[in-house]
Amino acid sequence: MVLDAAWAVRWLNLCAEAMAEHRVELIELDRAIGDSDHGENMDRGFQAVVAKLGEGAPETPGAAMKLTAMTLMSKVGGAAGPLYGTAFLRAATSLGDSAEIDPGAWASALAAARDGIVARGKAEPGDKTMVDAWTPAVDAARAAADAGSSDALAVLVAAAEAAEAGAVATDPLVARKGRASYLGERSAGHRDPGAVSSALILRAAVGAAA
Amino acid sequence: MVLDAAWAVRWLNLCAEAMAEHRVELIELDRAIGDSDHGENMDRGFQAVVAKLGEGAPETPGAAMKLTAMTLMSKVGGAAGPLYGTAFLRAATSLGDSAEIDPGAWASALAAARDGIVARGKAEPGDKTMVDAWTPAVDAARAAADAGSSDALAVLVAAAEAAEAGAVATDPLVARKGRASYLGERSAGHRDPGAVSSALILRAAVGAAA
Amino acid sequence: MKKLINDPKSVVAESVQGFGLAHADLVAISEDPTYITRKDAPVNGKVGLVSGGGSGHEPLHAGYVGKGMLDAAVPGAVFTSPTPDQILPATLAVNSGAGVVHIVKNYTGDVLNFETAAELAEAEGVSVRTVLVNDDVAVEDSLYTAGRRGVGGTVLVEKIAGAAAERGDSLDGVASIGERVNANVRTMGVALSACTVPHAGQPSFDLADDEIEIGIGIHGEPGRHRIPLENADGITDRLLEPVLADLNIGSGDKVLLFVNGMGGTPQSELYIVYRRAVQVLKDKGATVERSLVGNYITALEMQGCSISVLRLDDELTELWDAPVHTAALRWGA
Amino acid sequence: MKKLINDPKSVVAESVQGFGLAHADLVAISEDPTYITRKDAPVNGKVGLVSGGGSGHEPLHAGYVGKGMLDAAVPGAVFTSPTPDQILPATLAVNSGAGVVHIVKNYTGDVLNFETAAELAEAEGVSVRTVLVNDDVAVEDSLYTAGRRGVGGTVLVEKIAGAAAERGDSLDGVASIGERVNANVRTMGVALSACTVPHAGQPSFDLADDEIEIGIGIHGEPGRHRIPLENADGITDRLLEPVLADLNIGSGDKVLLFVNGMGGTPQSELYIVYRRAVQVLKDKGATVERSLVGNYITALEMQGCSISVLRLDDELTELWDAPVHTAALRWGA
Ligand SMILES: Nc1ncnc2c1ncn2[C@@H]1O[C@H](COP(=O)(O)OP(=O)(O)O)[C@@H](O)[C@H]1O
Ligand SMILES: Nc1ncnc2c1ncn2[C@@H]1O[C@H](COP(=O)(O)OP(=O)(O)O)[C@@H](O)[C@H]1O
Ligand SMILES: [Mg+2]
Ligand SMILES: [Mg+2]
Ligand SMILES: [Mg+2]
Ligand SMILES: [Mg+2]
Repeated sequence: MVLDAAWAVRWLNLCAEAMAEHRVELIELDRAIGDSDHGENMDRGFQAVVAKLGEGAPETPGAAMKLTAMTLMSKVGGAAGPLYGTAFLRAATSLGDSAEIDPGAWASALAAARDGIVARGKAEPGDKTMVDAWTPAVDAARAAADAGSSDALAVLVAAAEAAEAGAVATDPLVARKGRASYLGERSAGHRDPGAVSSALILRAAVGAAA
Repeated sequence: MVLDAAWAVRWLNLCAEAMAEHRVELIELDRAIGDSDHGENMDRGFQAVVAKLGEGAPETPGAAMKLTAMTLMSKVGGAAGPLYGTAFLRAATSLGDSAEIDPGAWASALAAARDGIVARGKAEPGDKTMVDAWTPAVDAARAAADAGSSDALAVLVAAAEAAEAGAVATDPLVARKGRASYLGERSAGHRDPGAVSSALILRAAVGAAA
Repeated sequence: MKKLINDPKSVVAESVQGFGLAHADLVAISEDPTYITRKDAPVNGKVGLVSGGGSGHEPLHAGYVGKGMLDAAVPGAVFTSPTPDQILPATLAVNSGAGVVHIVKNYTGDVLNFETAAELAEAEGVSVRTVLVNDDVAVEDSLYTAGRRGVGGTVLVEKIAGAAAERGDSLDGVASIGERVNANVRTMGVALSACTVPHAGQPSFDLADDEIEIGIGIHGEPGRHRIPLENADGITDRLLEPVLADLNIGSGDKVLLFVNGMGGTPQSELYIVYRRAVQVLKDKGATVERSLVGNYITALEMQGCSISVLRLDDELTELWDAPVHTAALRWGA
Repeated sequence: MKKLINDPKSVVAESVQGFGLAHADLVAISEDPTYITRKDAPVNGKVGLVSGGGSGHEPLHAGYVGKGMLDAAVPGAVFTSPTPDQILPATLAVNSGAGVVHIVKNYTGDVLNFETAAELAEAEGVSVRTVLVNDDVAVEDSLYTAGRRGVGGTVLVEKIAGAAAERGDSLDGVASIGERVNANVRTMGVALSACTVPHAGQPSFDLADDEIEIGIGIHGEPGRHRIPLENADGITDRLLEPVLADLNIGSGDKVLLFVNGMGGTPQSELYIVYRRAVQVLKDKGATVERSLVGNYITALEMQGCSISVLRLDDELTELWDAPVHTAALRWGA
């Protein structure tokens, strides 16, 4: 399995499918501790990405991710728009114009994405945000790549599984960033919607490679 | 039993008790086909009458009814305020300053009251208003008095019973006057709140004499 | 029932007190009997304008007391018209000698109470003219009924008659301008939810989640009929159609379009209705010359709206544009 | 869900269109990307003022575009902050060369999107200053949190900074006036019922019939805690106490008192709250010099209110009194 431009396009299309499918679930999660818009925002954003991709296929994975960054930035709004926009932009920069991504490069791209989110949002792990999905995903991808796995799929899977576990692990946390922080202690006992959408994105990356 | 000033004061106090007791019922009736205030209005009005009576006992039944007219006029508002105000005023005028009311005079006073309501409100029998309680009451009182009954109580009872039957008979009517008329056909199947409060007033007259 | 109140019995008194405190530059308050006057009343030589009715329709009427509009407002209990012993002193307080116009919404209670007050005022030597507002096309108008209700058009009558009084029109002149507005305005309303009268403690009617009431008034009365929920454009068409038909609005007509919120509807929704109403009027060849969009005559926290259309002529337009300075409507002053 | 809308996805676009039609004398509308500008923008030599945020808070912000207040408003989707590709062209459109102030409510999304737009504007040679509004005492303020939210105080910042811009203050001057207002205003809110975001279709939270949420924001987020329903005076005391404590209001202070409806609360109830708030302030020895009572920054059809107190000085009072002519706030012009 090679992670090339075609894979990236498949991935982004699967992201859009996942957001449409989980739109209501993400709205419900955000309703509990936020303002009920996360699913709507992500769905609108990735539909726009699909429309953009339809205008002409990007030549590299990096180009696909840059296009995604710009589209999410201009269509999502809210907190998630700039955060995901920055994440995809940093990942695109990290990948440069290589035609294919090897496991190490993917792990580095994920790290760059996560660092972008942290740079903009100033959240730390444990603050009950999407960072709590990205940080374990970055670590798992790095570990899998360092373990010398040349199987890209295995690295993608490691990242997705770690993100999913990270999202679940936000349940008991008290939010310190984002809108859920206004609830104080009452935010505990709910899953962070941005962590869930992050896991959906990383799971879609697996689907595109499978 | 003589219908004198003391009887009139007892009567008006019983009216106040009846309005307090039936306040919610009258609100509910008005909620169905009006604006939910009839019970509140009548309760407020007769509480004010009781307060006024407390300031000094009227010397004649007519004086008691005039005081009631002025108080209802200034405290009830809505449609019922001026209509009952006029009714009590016309009855007071009809009774003049006699110290006691005989059956014929009572029948005439009721007729004057009803005519006052009609003069101000322009409703006809069958329009689903308080007129539908007053008109049969007037007829029954007149018939009882004409039948030569010198028993005041019998005349009061005849009026009260006819008013109660008249109120019940408003159920199937389609309203043509008052707020219920805005509902058109949808006003059928509900009892007119003003007809019910009229019957309560005439029933209290019996209680004061019993 | 959930309300920001202390006691159903003190709602009107406390809210009028708060209003008086917030707008002490504009109005003076009489607490017992309750009425609100322009601070500088009576205005020398000017015809006085008094309106009133049950409370629960705020900003109507107190919100319209001030320069270029009402001289006094007389609030009754919630949804209960005020009594002559409030209306009379308010009338006397704003009479400068030029007489007083009563603007009365056509409800049995309002008509009777204002009628008595007018008689008493005349007995004290004050000339009174009454302008009856009855713009609601939801209600059949006939000699044998209570006639059409006064609803949204009331705001327009108060503004335009107020401007006529302010420019110095005579008693009969002010009354006849008010009647002209009433003759040229029609309104129809819809409720998405009922309101709750404080002392009743329960919603005035029960609506299912997918039902709306067409032809409601401003007192939480049920409307003329109940239909399944429709989209905003559909509802707008349904409200506007009888309004335009009754006024016979067609090509070349100039109108004022008034989309009024019933109290619990977001402004954004009123603008969606307004947008459609403009389209419909344009399709008929009429021009929307003036607009008003917002909560101006309400039924407590009811969700819904009413649409009023006033056929304009040059004089009515000029009077509409004339300066007004009240708590709820202000321009040019 | 019952709303006067056609489709949850078209709510913002259609309502902005309606707003533009109703206020064509004041504003111009850009539909794609969506933003609203003063009709005469850019105003020669004047610092431009841009604000924006999620929709659903109407009349905020579009209702405040006009002379003496905002030059542009940028509405996002309902409760979703707008994107840089809306904010940037709005910023460029109102820049006359004197630079632009962004008034941003402190929410992660608003901050990030305006930040990006400001960077892009600077890259195009436009100087931008940002005034962050964070007046909500319901929320803990700390470096380790998202910080306090921007709520009711936003209206006051927009009015007063707008007046400073209109009188010709420099870019830094306008920004520093805005910051001064923000530093002197605090707000706390309560919800009696939740609102329903159109695309969510369900109330944002569930409240029992005898419960209220204390410390709510303007996005239908649940508040800080839930308590049994209280009377209006009790609720007012509860909201006002932390506001006054945080501002350290005491004897001799002059304040502006702003009682704001969340969209679904009758005006009469707001005046009942206002009445009590005046009493409390008086008891503290403070004077209410200016007031604002009404629906000025809302959360769709939510029932409830917020109370804001702004400590006034002579300059802020003068700027508050300065002429303003917008759809939702108008005096002296
Ligand atoms: N400062 C932050 N750092 C990282 N992620 C954040 C931050 N603030 C919010 N988020 C993420 O954004 C998600 C909310 O996104 P969304 O609902 O679209 O935006 P908004 O909160 O503006 O409505 C949260 O669930 C959280 O994961
Ligand atoms: N024109 C009328 N003639 C006679 N009675 C009337 C008329 N209009 C209304 N009523 C009576 O008044 C009652 C309503 O009184 P109330 O609810 O206190 O006043 P409102 O209708 O102003 O709210 C009705 O039930 C009816 O009996
Ligand atoms: Mg959200
Ligand atoms: Mg009634
Ligand atoms: Mg009534
Ligand atoms: Mg949001």
